[in-house]
Amino acid sequence: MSTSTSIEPEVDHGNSKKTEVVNKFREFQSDLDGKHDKHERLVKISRDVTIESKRIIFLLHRYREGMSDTEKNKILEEGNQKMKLIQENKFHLMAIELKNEDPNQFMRAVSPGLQEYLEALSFYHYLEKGLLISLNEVQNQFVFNSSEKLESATFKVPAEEYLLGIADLSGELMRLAINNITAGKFDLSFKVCEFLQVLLSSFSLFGNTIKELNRKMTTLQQSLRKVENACYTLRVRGCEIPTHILADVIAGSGKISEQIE
Amino acid sequence: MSTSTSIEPEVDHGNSKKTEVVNKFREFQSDLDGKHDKHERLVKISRDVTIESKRIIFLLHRYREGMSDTEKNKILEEGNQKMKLIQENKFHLMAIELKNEDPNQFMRAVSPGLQEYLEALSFYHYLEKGLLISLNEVQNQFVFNSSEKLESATFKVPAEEYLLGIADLSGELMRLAINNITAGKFDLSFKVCEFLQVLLSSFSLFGNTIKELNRKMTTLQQSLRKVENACYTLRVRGCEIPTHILADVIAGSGKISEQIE
Amino acid sequence: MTETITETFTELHEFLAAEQQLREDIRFVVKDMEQTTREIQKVLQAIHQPQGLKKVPELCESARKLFEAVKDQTKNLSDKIPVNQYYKYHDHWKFVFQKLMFLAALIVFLESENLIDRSVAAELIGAKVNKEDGFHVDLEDFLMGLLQLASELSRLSVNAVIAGDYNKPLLISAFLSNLESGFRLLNLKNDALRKRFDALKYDLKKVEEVVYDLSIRGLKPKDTSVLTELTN
Amino acid sequence: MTETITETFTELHEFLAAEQQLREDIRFVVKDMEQTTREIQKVLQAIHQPQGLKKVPELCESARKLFEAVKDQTKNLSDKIPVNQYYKYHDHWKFVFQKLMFLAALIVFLESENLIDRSVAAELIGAKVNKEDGFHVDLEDFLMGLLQLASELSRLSVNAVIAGDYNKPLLISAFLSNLESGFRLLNLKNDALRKRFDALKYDLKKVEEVVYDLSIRGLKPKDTSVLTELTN
Amino acid sequence: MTETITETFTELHEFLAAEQQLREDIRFVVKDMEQTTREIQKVLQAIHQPQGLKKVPELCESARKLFEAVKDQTKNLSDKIPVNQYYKYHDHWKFVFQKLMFLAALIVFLESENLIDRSVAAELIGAKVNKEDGFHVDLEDFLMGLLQLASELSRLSVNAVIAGDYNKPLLISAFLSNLESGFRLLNLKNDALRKRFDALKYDLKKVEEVVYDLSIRGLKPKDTSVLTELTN
Amino acid sequence: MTETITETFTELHEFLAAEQQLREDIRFVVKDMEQTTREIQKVLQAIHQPQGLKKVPELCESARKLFEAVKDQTKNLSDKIPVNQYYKYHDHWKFVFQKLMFLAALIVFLESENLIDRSVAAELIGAKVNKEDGFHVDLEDFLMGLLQLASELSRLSVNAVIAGDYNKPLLISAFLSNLESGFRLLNLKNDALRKRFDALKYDLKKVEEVVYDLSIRGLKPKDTSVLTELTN
Amino acid sequence: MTETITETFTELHEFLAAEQQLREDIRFVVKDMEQTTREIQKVLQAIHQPQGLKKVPELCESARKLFEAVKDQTKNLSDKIPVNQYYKYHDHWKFVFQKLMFLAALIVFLESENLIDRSVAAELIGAKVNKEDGFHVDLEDFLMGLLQLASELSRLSVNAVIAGDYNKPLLISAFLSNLESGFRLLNLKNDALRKRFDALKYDLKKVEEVVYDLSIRGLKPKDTSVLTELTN
Amino acid sequence: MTETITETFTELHEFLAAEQQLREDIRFVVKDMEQTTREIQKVLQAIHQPQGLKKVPELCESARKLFEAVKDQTKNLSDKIPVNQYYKYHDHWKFVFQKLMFLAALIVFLESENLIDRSVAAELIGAKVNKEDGFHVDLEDFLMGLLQLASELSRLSVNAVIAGDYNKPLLISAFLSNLESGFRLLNLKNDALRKRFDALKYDLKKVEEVVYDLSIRGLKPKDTSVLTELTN
Ligand SMILES: [Mn+2]
Ligand SMILES: [Mn+2]
Repeated sequence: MSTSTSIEPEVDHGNSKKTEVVNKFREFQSDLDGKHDKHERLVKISRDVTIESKRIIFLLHRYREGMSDTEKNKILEEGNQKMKLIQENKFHLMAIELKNEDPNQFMRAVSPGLQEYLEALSFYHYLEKGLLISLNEVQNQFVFNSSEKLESATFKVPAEEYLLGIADLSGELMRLAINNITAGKFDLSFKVCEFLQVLLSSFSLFGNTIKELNRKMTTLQQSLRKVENACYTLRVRGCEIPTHILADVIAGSGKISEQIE
Repeated sequence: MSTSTSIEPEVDHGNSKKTEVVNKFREFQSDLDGKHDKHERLVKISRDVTIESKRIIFLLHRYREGMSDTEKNKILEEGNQKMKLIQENKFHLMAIELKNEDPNQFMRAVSPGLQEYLEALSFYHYLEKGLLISLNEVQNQFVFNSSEKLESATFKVPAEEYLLGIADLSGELMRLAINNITAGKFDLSFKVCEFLQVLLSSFSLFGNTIKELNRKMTTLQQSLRKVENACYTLRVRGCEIPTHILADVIAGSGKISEQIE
Repeated sequence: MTETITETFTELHEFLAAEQQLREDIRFVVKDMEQTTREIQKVLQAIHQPQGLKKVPELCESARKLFEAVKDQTKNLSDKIPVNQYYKYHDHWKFVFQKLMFLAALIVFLESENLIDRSVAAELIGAKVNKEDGFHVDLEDFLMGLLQLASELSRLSVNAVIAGDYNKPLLISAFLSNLESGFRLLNLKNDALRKRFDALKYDLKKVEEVVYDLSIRGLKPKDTSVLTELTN
Repeated sequence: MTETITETFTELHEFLAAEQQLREDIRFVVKDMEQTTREIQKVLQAIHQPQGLKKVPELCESARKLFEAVKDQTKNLSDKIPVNQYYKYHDHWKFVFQKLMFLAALIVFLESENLIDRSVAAELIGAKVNKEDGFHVDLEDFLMGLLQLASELSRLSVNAVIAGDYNKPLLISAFLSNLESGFRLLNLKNDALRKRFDALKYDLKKVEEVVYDLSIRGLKPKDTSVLTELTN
Repeated sequence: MTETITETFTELHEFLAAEQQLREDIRFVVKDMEQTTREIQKVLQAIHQPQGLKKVPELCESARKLFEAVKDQTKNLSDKIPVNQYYKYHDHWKFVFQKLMFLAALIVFLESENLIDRSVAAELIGAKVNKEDGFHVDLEDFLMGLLQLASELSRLSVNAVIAGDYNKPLLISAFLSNLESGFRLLNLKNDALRKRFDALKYDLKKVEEVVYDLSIRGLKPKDTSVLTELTN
Repeated sequence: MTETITETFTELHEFLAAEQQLREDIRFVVKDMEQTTREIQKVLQAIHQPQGLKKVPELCESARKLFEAVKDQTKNLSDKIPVNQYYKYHDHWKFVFQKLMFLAALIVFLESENLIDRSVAAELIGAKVNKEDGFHVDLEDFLMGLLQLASELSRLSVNAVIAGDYNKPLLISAFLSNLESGFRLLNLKNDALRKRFDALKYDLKKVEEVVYDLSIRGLKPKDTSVLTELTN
Repeated sequence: MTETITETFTELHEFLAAEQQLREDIRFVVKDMEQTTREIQKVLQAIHQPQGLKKVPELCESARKLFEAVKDQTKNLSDKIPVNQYYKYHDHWKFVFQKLMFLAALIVFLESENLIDRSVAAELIGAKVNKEDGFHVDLEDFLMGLLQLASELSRLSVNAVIAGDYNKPLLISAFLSNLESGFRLLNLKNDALRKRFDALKYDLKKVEEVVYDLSIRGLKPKDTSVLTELTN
Repeated sequence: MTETITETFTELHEFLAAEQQLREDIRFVVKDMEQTTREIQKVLQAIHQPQGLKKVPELCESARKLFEAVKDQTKNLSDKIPVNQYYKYHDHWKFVFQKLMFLAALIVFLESENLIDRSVAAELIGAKVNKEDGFHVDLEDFLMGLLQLASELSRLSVNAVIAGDYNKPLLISAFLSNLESGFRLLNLKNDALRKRFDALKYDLKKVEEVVYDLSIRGLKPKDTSVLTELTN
């Protein structure tokens, strides 16, 4: 949006009060516009990051318990490639935009994409190692060396953003568990269940330090409840027959007669 | 409302867990009921006080600028009588109910009536002396000596309640000003206007100390604006003709011809 | 005129400023208390984890140690409150006290499967039962704690099954059923309590469904004589 | 697994706790600032009173003295804020800064009938205009202060008439009309500003009605040449 | 079992369907009534125009003719409402009745400068005053109509002066002053009424200002004996 | 003029005051009714306990005794309501009537597995079915009671299985299925009813899942002839 | 001047009145459509009853007959909508069209176990697929219908087991799994659709549990070749 | 089966994506339009300034030039909207069209003191009056523009008096009175319009008060023959 349209005829009129006021405001205008333009550019980058990150998450959801290592690595590799592209093409730019700025001033623009990316990154990390990625490990990804076109820059990931991204991870893990159950894969959901339980109780140490976190905690709790309920169902159902037979059942042999009950 | 209806048969059953639990709750019940009953009694007294205080305010609104002293005193005397009755018949009882209690526990019951009374009392005081009644002057009214039926007691008026009552006063003063203008009496409104201006700027020293006060401040502001606008109108109109002629006009001589404009 | 008003208000202003300062101080202590409470909660959250129910004694012990810290905080707090002004500032510690009552009741349930005594709960945080005796726990806050316990136990019945403990849900079901009977005796005027009591009904229903799932699969422990006794 | 997570979170917890402490400290200084601001406001409120406009010089002087205290408070505040974190904590002093900008602009208008310079306003509270130069005043907060000024002057135009000053409303009308033209130049993205700008339109309308009342009664000062100049 | 339940519900279905049909029918009649009401209002609006007050008799006559149509519509409506169910459907005609009460009261004021009798108003639209006697006008709706009249008359006092009629404002002022005293007697619990009553005070103030304007210019008719009588 | 207006308003004042007193009186009686209703509910809650279904006859008897008290209260209430004004004050007793309808329907279902007759339900609380015959139960309140019954029976189907009664869920499933077909016939315009009807679908689904659990485990009683009959 | 303005507005009045009449007419037709839709739904509800699945052909036939009536209603409706104004009035028939899409898809699934074609669905109610070809079904309404189908089939899988049909759940499971994959392809911006899509996942999970129950009991039909094909 | 379903959904996906792109494009054009609209408004605001009414011809000319730019933007917009889908995306340009209608009507009033023709207004922005003829202006948006005009003229009547033009208020009064009569003819169902119409009543009242002020002071131009004609 161009904002330079309002060139005023009043300037010429001489030194009346009105001209004085208008001149002051003309100055304000350029200040405001500069800020807004940077904000808009960051919003655009952030939006792109969001879309790409969502795609990565979507991709990672293809994982199923019991896949061959080759299959699993293929998925992880694909995710990794995409994350690298985001780093190079988006976050590097973002870091340059924020050089010499108070990054907090633009956090509202940056935040949505950043959090979504952290969600994707931690999801990837969980699938790869079954662990929670640490803030340090995250931070390592945000140091950019100079390249042909771009100068070097560093973007410091705020702890709050890291926590908010991790809070969103719970939703994806819940979905992962449910999808695997739906596909007849049960063990993963028990692991996810415990992971989320530990995560929730770790989060519970923070009080109302971060406003946004409160809302997300409710979501985390709900996600955990869903996984707990799913695990419960599996356990209750699973208990109807001895586990070694259950394994057969799940393996698809399906040769159990009614008398077992 | 009697709450003693639920006499339980389970008591006899012996020492099962259920009986234990029920017995504990029976104890709770009597605690809760005791508190609720006192609360209800106080609500009733408070409601009576509210009604009576509203009547006093209504009565005091009969005052018109320029009344003879006899007329004015008649109104004030009638208000004073009614306030005495409230003191003797209501607040004394209230003070006894709250002896040995934390009065704050029942403030929600007491508050509406108390504030309305303080509003009436301060309105009366303004009409009598043109001044704001102080908390000390108020407090003096709430020390009760023992009477035939009632023991002595003191009720300490909390500063917050005093302020909230005073805040309501502004609404009545606004009405007083408007009513007088409507009746062709103009001077009072200028006095009220200044009184409210000082009152508002005095209140402005408190920040958000008292939650309820915020809402009332908005009302006070609005009342003041109404009085200011009324005074403005009087002034603008009054300026159309020289004041000595205006005096004639208002005195009813009405012999001004059109050429004055 | 201006002067009288200004005088009156200056005096009041000092008074209120002092009060404001007191509120700040209270908030400060309560914040500490909230932090300890969160830590206790974190400890006890572990009962929901796969190995949690087996570690109940250790968990309760850790929690009880943290309650010692709470006692000091309660002392701090009560020192600040002027006589007869408990209810003026009650809102500040109301919610943390409810949470503490809940946690105390949870410990007692986990240790003994009994409903906690009001006096035991008060003692655990270093407060009194009756206001006459000093800084006390408001009865409605204690009751709110019990209702929070119901939700926690409802969730526990699910996680107990996951952990393979089929007995716990039956105990919980009986416990909640008794609790519900107890609450029904009360003529609740407090809106928050009444709403929370509605939630208790759902908590109970949830546990009943767990017991149902177990019984329809023959997983319900045979010897239910204990339970019949529990609910009669 | 549990351990890694717990470790990570303990570290973060400490980090956030420190931040939380900083916020507490900021709140503390800001509270002081708010109190001084309320006092300045109380002083300047007097312009609306019957004798107020005659005491403008004294009132402005008293107000300016109080601004000295604000300078110290700004210093205190700026000492606490780490480099490049102004906007992380901006919300804490945003509103009090807006109010101070308004009061500064009011003083300048009362003294000289001019629009305050951004640099003059910043200096009055001991801050900078540009973030590069140190602890500064956000431009949008300065603008918000100007919009608050519009409401105050609109009310003043009424009270000036009550006090018999028929010139003030004309000056205010011209001033607000210029201010409105100024604001129309801006492409406001900030929602709060945009809303407040709508209020400016009403403030202006109100003053126009006051001028109308004066002119229809022949009370408008004859020599309006000054004014014509003012608005052109 | 199925059959009995089905039977029961078939019966209930018919019952509910009839009720819904009734609501449709009511809405239909009320719509007609609203149309006529708008037409009456349009006719009476003319009193505000320069030549309006001179045509009062004709305007009132036209309006009264339209009220004849309202009577039929009320008849239609009341025929539809079963005994005992006035208040079940009251919301449908509440607002149009209020407007009609206002218009009836306006006609009576224009013709005779008196407050309309409740019975006269009811009769004009073909309804009763008391529920016992048949389809009636709810008291609060009648009162709301009177409050709407106050606003209309306040506007009329302004337009009367424009049209050169300096007597009307005095009549209106006395009338509204009496009306206000009347309303003061009522202990209004109904929120809508109470709010509208506040507006009455401002309507009255406006008229008083008009009278004041007339009197300072010596435009107030000399012979005020009529008025003195009116307000005593 | 003044006098007539004052007279008119004095009369109106008395009228309005009487109405407000009436509302107070109604509120008082309804409060009693609510207390009795809570007691009936407490008695019938026992059906969910392990031994509850075996004690149905005693429980129903106790509940029926309490309904005698309700009859007196209904009498009290109806004595207060003027002819033609049932719906003016309906909101006051609406919710307690709905709850009573539910409890009456629950008793009849427990005793006979049948849907309660509207006339039987009305009689139990001492009211009429049709407005024409006197103080009646509004049809929509009766329907709301039935929908509350559905939720209660859904919960009962779970507890019946726990108590080892595998027949009850089938009966309940058939009953709710019929109830749902019945409600489908109605074209519900009432928002509250429509929402509650959505809940019925979930209640039914829950019971179907219980029956499913029984049938997949061969626990469904073989002789389903009764049921086939029930649902055809 | 008056005359021209009046003329202009008289014209506008007619225009708006016609539009309102049109809305009334639309509402009228849509009401009919809703009634027929309820009847179709009632017919198809029978599939959940013990003997229901055996009567699928008859039920579908009855339902299809009722769809003939819908066609007429759609014709009626589309005749009323002026060219270019489908979306001006879309809200009126949106919900009933969604329900009809659901019912059409249910019939096709019951008859052929296939996902209905958008064109077939549109044809069943006498509408077009594309806006270009005439009165059409909005794509989002079609999708909403499919999501409603998922819930219905989830419930059907439970009742099929009760009725002894162990094949149906497998078919439903494969069908819903494919449907879910399909929806995943869409980037849903519409809030209502997205919410409903979340529900689909749970519907699918429920069906999977039924299939799981069957398989552990060896009740899953041996010849799963059909299914393998279905999901590939 | 899977493949067909996937195919179907891939197609649907593209369809939905295209729709979202279209919305983005529309938003983009509308943003431009809003910018031009703000500029027109800025130009016309000058009429309220002391010398404003004398510069009407120049101001209108400048404004009309900017309308040329609007025409291009309308063209851009209309090119994007597929046949039949005006109302699917109407919300995007609704508000800016209302504002443009207001500005067009203001120009026409200033130039000729007449109500703008709907066709003239549509033409000014390069749109059609009737849907049948292409991209049009919705009637309700045109009406909303007229109501915004009323507020602007009400303010103008005040500023005209300040500028010494005593004729303008009379013209405006007659114009608004006619406008009000016109609107009374309409049976407004649209909530936003109805609310805004209430504001018109206040705008008119305000202007009447200005005329009142003029007439009571003998400032009303003697030769009112023009006006009598205008309002008859
Ligand atoms: Mn996510
Ligand atoms: Mn009051």
